[in-house]
Amino acid sequence: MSDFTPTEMMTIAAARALSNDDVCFVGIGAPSAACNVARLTHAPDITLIYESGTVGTKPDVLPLSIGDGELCDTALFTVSVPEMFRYWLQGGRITTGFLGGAQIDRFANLNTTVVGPYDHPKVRLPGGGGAPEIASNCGRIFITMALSKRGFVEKLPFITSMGHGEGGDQRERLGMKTKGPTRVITDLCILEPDPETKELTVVSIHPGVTREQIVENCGWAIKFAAHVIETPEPTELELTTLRDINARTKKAHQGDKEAA
Amino acid sequence: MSDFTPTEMMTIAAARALSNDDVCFVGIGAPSAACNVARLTHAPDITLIYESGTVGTKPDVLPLSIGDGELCDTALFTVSVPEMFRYWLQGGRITTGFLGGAQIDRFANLNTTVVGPYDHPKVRLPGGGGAPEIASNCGRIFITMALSKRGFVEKLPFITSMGHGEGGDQRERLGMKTKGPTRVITDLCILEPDPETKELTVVSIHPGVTREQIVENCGWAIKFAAHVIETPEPTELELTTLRDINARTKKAHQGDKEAA
Amino acid sequence: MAKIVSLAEAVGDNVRDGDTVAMEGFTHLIPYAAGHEVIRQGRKDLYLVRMTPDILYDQLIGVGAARGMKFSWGGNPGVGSLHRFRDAVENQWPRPLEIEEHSHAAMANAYEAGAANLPFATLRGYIGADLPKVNPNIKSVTCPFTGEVLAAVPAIRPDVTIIHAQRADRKGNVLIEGIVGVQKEAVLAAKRSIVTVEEIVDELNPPSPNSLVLPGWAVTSVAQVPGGAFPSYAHGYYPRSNAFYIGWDEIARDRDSFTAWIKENVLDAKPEDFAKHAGTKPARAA
Amino acid sequence: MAKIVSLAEAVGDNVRDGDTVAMEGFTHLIPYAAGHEVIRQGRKDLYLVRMTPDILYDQLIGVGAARGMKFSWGGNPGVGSLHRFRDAVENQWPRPLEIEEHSHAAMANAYEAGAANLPFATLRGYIGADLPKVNPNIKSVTCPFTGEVLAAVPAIRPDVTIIHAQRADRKGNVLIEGIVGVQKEAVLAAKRSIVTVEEIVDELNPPSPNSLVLPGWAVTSVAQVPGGAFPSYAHGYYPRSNAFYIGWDEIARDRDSFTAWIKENVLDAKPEDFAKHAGTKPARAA
Repeated sequence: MSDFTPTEMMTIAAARALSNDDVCFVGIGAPSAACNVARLTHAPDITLIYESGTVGTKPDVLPLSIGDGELCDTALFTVSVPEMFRYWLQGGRITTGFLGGAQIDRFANLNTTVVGPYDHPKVRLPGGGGAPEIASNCGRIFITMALSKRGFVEKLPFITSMGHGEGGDQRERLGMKTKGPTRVITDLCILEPDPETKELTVVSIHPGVTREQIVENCGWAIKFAAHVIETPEPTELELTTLRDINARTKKAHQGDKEAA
Repeated sequence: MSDFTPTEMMTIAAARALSNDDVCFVGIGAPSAACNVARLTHAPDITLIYESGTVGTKPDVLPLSIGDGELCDTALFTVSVPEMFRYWLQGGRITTGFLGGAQIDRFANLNTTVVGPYDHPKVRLPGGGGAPEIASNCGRIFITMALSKRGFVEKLPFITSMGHGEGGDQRERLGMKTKGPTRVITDLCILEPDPETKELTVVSIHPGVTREQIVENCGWAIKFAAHVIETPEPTELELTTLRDINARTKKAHQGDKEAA
Repeated sequence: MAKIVSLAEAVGDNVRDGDTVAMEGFTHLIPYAAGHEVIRQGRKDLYLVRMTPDILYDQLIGVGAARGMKFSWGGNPGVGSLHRFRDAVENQWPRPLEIEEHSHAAMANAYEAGAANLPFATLRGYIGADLPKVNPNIKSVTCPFTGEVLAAVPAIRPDVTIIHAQRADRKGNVLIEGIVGVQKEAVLAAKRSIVTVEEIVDELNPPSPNSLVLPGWAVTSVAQVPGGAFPSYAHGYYPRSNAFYIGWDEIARDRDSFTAWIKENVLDAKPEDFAKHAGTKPARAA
Repeated sequence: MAKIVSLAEAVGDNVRDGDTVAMEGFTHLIPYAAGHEVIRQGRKDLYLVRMTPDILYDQLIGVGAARGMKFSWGGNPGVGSLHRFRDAVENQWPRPLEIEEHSHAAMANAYEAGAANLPFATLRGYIGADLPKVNPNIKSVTCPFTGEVLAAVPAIRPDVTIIHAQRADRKGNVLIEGIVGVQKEAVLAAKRSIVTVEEIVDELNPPSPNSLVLPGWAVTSVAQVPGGAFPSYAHGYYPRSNAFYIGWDEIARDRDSFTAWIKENVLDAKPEDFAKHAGTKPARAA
């Protein structure tokens, strides 16, 4: 299938990295789409958890919020939010957490808090939510974000959640036993931290994308791994599954227009 | 009704001290009987809680253990044991806790742990269970124990749960805001702590009991309040209610004799 | 024992100017009707607490009812910014808003500690994050056994907590089902509490002995307000109006359109107006 | 993902000599059949953990399988002493037993901390009590906000936790109902876990979205053992045999009668023998 959008490629590339054995802490948006595409294609037994407390959920349409009724209706069970953060996230039961943000730096630290100074922000963003502890307590972190100069920046004004900090073994030095961000999936390419320095490095380029496009859309001088592959293009099954769930979702969310 | 046993008098005297507004942390044995007699007579809306997690329970027969099925079957709801001790007991939601023990001293401290040295006990008793935190976290404590020289002792070998410590304002000095033991109901009389010294003092004597009997059955030189009243004898309703529930209970607990 | 009263009485009896108020509900069962009553009664200088201040707190902030807010995620879920919240923080309109910002884990633990009558909560949190640099209420404790250093935050103890639930019986015992969030903890952590419910029934009939029930003696006031969680939802009664959440973005973006919306839908409205939302969709089996 | 196996396999795979083992169940759902299998397989030097070591731990102690025990109440509920436990502590028969004694509140909090992956638990506890004088694992922490001093105990992290539950589905998802005790916490706090169940079903069908479910991926082994909680009980399946508890007092009082009982009812018996108890009483409606 050669007819697909960059966002579709991003979502499908994220979905592929998941397996039946994963227990995923899912965020709203691209992560939710990716996790459910994985569930509906190659990983039917994957466990999806949303921070609202729903465990083992199998939504037919993607939730708009982290606590849509659909998530509870299709869950194996639903726990309180304190229990979710204490027993399941902090308890070390999550294999893979998804994060995104307004801004990311080369060590996969994220900002979703403010642009400008914290006390007098130019733009007040929603804030961290679950991110600080998702970042430290999940076995590994996947990040999905469209590549852009505004989003991929040289220096963050605020670190909402830590990725690899200042790089190298900083996570270990802070006592963390989890891997942190192991993959950043963008609409143009896939980045992985360099094994030594932990700097994000291009390892796979999506079909039809050039190295120049990637360099131009990144706010720092982005590096390419020694061996860069081309991301396999979406299969028909992947694309159909994603488009179907997106269509169902759009219909469901706009179906109650009388409301506002 | 003049035909009643000392234990019946003790249980009924304890029941009378409870009201519809009480939220009771009930122990097995006499407290359980007392609380349920109160519920079945003058305090139908009393809330009974057992440490197994059952809240608002209305057992038809008294439980043998703190977690008999009857308690859950008749409860408004049942929570986990951590929640019971965290939100409900430590949370300060219990107005009245019941305790008993193998031994008590004049300041209503209790021992249910050991007779003899802790490391080489002469008698190893079951231990404290919920008592240490029931004693400090309930609004007030009622104690039911038969009066005897072996049980009411000059000095405890081990303080399992603190009553009034060494007397006076020791509870306040330790930071406790709860009242501690406000009443000790025995089979011969009712004791209350002296307002100043907190030493247990006889305030009510059960019908037909003499002061000499009380003195002879207490291991310390027991004091009598300036005004001592006679405990009103059990009414027919109280006695019938207690005997009925005891009869139902005996029948239920021995009904599965095939077992052992 | 909970008093069963009208919503106006419940708010009048329990919410005072200057109070620390938690209105909780994690996406589900958000107490919109009660929040609107707080606005209608003109309460001011409130210190708002909520993990996810969404549209309801955007409204309270926009009318100037709040002096401050403690929170962990302040957005319109799946849609974008809370424009009234941003206007208050970025431009101090209609008044400055003192904020205390935490992570979800810290807020959830802080409510839990409040319910458990502990002065603080301990968590493995905030490692490498910048929030502790700007929030002096994020400190640390050291494990007396292992020497590990963990994050600590103060317990949340609101003056009053307001939640919405599916149903109550006539003694004020409350059943909550589905995504239960931090509501139980928020009620037990508070000095006073208001629970609005879809219906008041003769028998509570929880489906399981382990269902989440708040006993009437742990709740201050109960008021029946069908549809009272709209545009949030009540599991088993009516779904979330995602369209309203999407539509709010446009309404709240502009001060004038926001103010007009509040006049029409809050100030000139009454609790009974929520009832139409309770009936707009067939109840989903619980 | 939980493996569904025989009880002998479950114990063989998960319980090792010297392990710290928690068999939990607060009066309800005590895993007797699994405990007997541990005795039959001859495990030794176990460090037993349990809030209320009742008859099951009396049996494990009496056969000499335990080197130590952490507990908060060691009696036969409503009946009296555990004679084998007393014989071990008072007379070191059949071997000395190292004990670490806590209150219920401390044990419950310690399991909770274990499930939450914290190294210690904080509680308002032990004020004026003597246990902290004899148990070095009771320490204190100071609130970094208020300066209050609170009790602290180490988290419980068993090598293996064993519980009994009503039912599991074929993926090993487990439903627990009624008096749920500390079982969830004990399983989540442990490295490995065994759950015995009354039945394995195609669809778990929890009665409420908020029912207590342990997902198969959080459990190591599941084994079907109908009646496996006898003489304890399984809510909805069969009642507690209070008569057995009363009768145990006489059996356990004497070393010889105890040993004879163990030979006949444990060593010469098998897990299937519990099935007769599952059927002795009609199931009570859940």
